[in-house]
Amino acid sequence: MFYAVLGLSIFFFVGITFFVVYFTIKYRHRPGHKAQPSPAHNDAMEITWTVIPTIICVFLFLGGWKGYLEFTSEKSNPMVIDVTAQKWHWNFTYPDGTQDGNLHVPVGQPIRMRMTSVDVLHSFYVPAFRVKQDVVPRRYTYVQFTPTRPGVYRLYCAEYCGDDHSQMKVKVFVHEAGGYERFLSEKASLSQSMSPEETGLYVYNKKGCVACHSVDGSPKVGPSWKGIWNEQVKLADGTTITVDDQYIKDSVLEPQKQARPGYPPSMPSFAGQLSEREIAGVIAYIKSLK
Amino acid sequence: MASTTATAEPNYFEVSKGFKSWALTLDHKRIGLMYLFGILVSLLVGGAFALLVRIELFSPGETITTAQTYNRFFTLHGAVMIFLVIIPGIPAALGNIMLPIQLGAPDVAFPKLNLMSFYLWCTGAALLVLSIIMGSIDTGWTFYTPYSLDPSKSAAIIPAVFGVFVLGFSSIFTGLNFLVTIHKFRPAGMGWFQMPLNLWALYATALMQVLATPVLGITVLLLFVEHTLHIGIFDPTLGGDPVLFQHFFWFYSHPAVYIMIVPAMGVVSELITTFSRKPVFGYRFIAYSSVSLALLAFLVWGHHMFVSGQSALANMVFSALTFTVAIPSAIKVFNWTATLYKGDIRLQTPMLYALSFLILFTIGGLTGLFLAILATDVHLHDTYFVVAHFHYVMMGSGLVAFLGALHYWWPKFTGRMYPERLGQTCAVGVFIGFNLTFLPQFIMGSRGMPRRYWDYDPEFTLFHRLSTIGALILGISLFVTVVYLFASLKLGRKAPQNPWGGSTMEWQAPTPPTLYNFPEPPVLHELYDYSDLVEDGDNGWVRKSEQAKAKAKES
Amino acid sequence: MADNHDAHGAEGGGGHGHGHGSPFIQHHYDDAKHQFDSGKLGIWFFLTQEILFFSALFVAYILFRAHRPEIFRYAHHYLDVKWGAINTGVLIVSSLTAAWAVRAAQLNQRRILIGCLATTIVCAFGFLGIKYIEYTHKVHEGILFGKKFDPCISSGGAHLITKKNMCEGTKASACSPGDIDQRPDEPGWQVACVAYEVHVKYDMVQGTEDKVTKDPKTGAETTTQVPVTKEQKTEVSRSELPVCQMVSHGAHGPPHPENPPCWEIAQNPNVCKPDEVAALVHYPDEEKRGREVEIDLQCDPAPKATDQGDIFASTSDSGHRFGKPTFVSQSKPSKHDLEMLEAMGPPPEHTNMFFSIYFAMTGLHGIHVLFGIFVFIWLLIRAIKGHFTPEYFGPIDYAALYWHLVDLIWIFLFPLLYLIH
Amino acid sequence: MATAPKSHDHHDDHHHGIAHVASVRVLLTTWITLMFLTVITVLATKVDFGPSMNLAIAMAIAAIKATLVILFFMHLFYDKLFHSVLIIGGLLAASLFVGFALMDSGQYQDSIRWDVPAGTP
Repeated sequence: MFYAVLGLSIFFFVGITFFVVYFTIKYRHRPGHKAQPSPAHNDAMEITWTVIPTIICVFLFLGGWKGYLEFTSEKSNPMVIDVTAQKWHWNFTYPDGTQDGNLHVPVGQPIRMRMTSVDVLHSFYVPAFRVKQDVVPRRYTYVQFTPTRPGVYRLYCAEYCGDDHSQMKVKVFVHEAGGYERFLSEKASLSQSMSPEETGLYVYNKKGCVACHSVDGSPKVGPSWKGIWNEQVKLADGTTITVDDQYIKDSVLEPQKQARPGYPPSMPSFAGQLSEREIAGVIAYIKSLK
Repeated sequence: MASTTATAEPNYFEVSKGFKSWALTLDHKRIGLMYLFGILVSLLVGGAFALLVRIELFSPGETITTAQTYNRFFTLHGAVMIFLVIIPGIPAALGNIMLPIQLGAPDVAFPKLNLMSFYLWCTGAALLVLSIIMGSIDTGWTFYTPYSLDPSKSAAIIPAVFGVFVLGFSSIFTGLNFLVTIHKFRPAGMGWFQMPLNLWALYATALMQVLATPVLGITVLLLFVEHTLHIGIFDPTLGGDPVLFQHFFWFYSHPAVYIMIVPAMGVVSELITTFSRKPVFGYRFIAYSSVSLALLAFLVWGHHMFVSGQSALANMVFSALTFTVAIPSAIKVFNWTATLYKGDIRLQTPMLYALSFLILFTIGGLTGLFLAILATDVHLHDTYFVVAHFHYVMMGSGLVAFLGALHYWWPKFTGRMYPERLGQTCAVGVFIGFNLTFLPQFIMGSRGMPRRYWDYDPEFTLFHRLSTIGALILGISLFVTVVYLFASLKLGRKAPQNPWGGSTMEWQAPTPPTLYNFPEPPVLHELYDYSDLVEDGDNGWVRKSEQAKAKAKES
Repeated sequence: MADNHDAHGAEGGGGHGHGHGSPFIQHHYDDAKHQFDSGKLGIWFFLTQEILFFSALFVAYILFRAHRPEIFRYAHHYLDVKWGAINTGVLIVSSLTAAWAVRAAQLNQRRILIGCLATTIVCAFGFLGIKYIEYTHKVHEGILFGKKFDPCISSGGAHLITKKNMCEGTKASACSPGDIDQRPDEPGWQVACVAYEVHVKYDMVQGTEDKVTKDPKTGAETTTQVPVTKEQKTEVSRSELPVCQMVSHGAHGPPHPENPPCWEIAQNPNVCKPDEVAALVHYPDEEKRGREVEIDLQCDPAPKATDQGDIFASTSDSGHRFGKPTFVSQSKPSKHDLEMLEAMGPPPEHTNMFFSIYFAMTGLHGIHVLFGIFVFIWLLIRAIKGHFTPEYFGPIDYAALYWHLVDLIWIFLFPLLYLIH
Repeated sequence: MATAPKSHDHHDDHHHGIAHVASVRVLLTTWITLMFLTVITVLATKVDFGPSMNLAIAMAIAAIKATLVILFFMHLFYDKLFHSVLIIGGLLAASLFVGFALMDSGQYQDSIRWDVPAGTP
């Protein structure tokens, strides 16, 4: 069905090109100085070219509306994936509770994304699926599609959301039959087998920490993680605190409470998005970054 | 009247001198000139931001700046270009100078209000500069909530939104002034349908300014209050509705697009008829379509919100209504084309711009259809396709028409000719540069390159590079244009009274006009009748009948 | 040049001329009528603009009222119809005098003109005066817009825990709506802190509460000090860090996650008497949370808190279990208020939106009134100087038209805001 | 009083100079009606006609009052037709605004999550 829409687009693109070329020739075909008497206005002609575009427009609208209905109307028996968007990463929760930063879907299965945002507007955009829908805080918006071809596609955020708007892109994996189940079980075993540091690194990359925190000592939107363990850091309110388990946990859950000066207070809370195990992993990972 | 170059009365430059005589002037031409100066400076500033944006996008990843700075660049580019350049461009600057003269009137209806509008514009511009100093906004010119509610950005956003509020009122008062002037200052004998099409367009524009801009005013005022008092109407954490902000914003900002394009259509109508030496084809249809565009502008704002979380019902209604806009636009394009038919087309600089306008507007308009079609818009929304589309309409059409009009009337209000050959070269440069910049963006957009991206996937590199090169050509052409225009004030050849053979009333005024424009009341000729006008060497165009009369007098 | 046709030159004198006689007919107009008609058209366009300017607020009003009627039904109790009605009357009187002033100017009745203009100004000041009374009243009660909405005495929806002689009247704290909302399952949760006024902080509400729901624990009690953030300090402007003690029976583990982060300490001596303080606990969702909260409150004061004084707590919908509620505002609620509060029950969530809209609408209208006052004072001065003649009375007419529009908007605001049934 | 050079008679009301002059009787009658309606509207809220009916009554009275002010205080009854067109046009534009926004937001209300605190995924 996306290809039908694409066909529509191509058809009109050809139409437009034709018009443009036609007009161009028309404009250019009498340069120089050619004085000629000319007809005045012609009502019949003008009415014609009022009516014809009107008719074309009606058809265009109907076509577009039909296409739109096609992919907004509810599919039978969809797989519902919960999506949480925040600055600047995506979190997908699959029906069995598994969470991942990339989108994994089985081919041929109608998907319904139930989306919401933690902070500002984002927009779920997979160009290959021809779908886009803004993600609004405190509200659910939905998007539906049925992946038809296995492969890896791009998922963008299409609604401007701040500094790392352009980095808020992840991958969509359309799995062949059985691939999706394999992903779920691998994911489950992976999280069991990872050491705390590995878990931390995994969280760092997949939950968007990487967007604001470096691990090489250079400051980004937020302070770098390198070498802060057990250091004394100054807080925005002037007090000093030691970076320990508690401080890191607090910073993940309530980032603004003990914010560091010189960094914008833009970090969202990760409460509810990270398990205890994952937080412990982050702490362990930071510890390892000496 | 007629050969009035030798009038005893001093022209409006000579009437008085000194800073105060300009700062406190009530003369519409001086106010218009001051606007023009401000707008050209803003144009260069906004253009510089655009070039910085394009240069950053020359390669994927970090090219010259960080993402944060990049976000500020494109926001400032948008805000400066829209609020300081294109919206006041044709109406406030050129409209101010030419509207009363085209009407044969001594001034606009409320000269003091006019001056106040100008100072409001200055204040707004100053506030935007202040916001740059205070850290600069990075919200995009649309100020979407809740992103723009971030309290850590208040320092920059507060002056910016207040600046926009003030600019809005500048625009409202200008529009109000023009409406009353057109209503009350038409000379005896000039009915509504004897008005030049430019005036129709300005009338339609002013109508939109008066009806739509207040909503922008209240919207940014609410944003201002959100920042100072946190009242929460748009703040989802307090129970507000962020999508409502978009309704508020686009209720203004869609008409704003027409505030930019309709006056452009007006001047293009004038240019095409003058330089094809033919009356406009289907005058009434063009006039009606200007006004109907103004009215339809209020019905279609929702098409900016097809994927914003707006409901399916609203999407359908707005999509359907959006197509109605295509019809008057199409009428105009057809009528202009028909005007060219069998004309005697002179490709002087203003006409080159007018023809560029026709092509660019056609592309801009037709690609607009894609965005009106719901099914395709969902894919194309917020991609480079949209960016290219609105640049074709706003810049490709709006700004190009502004440049055409500027060249067309420049001799009239400055008394000097600009260098014609250079002008033509720059016009072609603008056209090529523009297309090179934005045609690749259509392709990128349809392949899914989202807008406002600091970084992009490598597959788009080629298109981005083409686009950047195009932008540089465009930038250089515009810069040269501004430079030679200013230079011509000193170096240019003295302009004759009617250098292009225009038939409308402004060409009867002395060059440059006197304080109240016309030392003697102008004669009302039949609109767009070129049969009487003949070329007379360096004296420009003169009317045969008057030449004969003058000769008879002599003998 | 330009300056010559500036009408308001130094020669202000009474130009009782005819035809072109008035010095205020500007050069570029054909005659007085031309000028008057142009101005009139201008002001009508301006009024049209004003309608659109206000329309956005009406849109917001209609939308929120249509979708959240319970907020409006609830919140209008806070507004006093009496003041609204008086203000309507005042504005109508001023509208009459403004219209009469036009007539007087047209007929060259200078004395009546001056009288009418003066009356209009007085009425306008009266209007603003009454608005001032209303606003200050609301400020005192904490009935403000957005996040500042937190009624102190009008606690129909708030449980009041009043304490006497506690903290010598300087320490204050309260729990924001989120707290209780978030901890319905925890047993023995208690509030033993004092509050004058509650501010719900933006960023706190935004993203920091949810974790509490995630790990409900059971176990020992803990007492913690709630730190005050920088922003709070500027608001509170007090020297010492307020000690707020929140005692949580049955909570253990590291203190932080168990403590609701949404604490705000504020001091407002205007609101509460020094020796009487109250803690407010809102429960936005009565059905689900209400009972638990009551149970919580039945618990004894936490040991660490008791040494500071007795706790009297009251829940307005379940009777006075712990003694009488002590209302601690300077502007004591009347009997009517109390009855009303009893009847009202808890405020629906986002009741603040009503007040956001209320303050936005009346505030914008108030600014218009203020602007009108300046214009009328300017007219009054000119009228005293005798500038106006039957040929030149345009400014009065335009100002009157503007004033009528301001009146018109109030005519709609009054029933929309005050007369909600 | 000075007589202006031009006078147009198009009403039985006296019409001096360059614009219509409102008679004292009209002004006072309008004013008294307005005051009366204000009292009525306050009293009407004390009676319970059902919430939507009460709103309708209040708005109807407000509309009547507004019309009175526009027609007589603002002279629109005697004034140029175009001014009426303007004010009606403004109201139409505003109602379009209200209408579309209401139509849209009415559709998506059920997807708004009032019950959860912000910041919760």
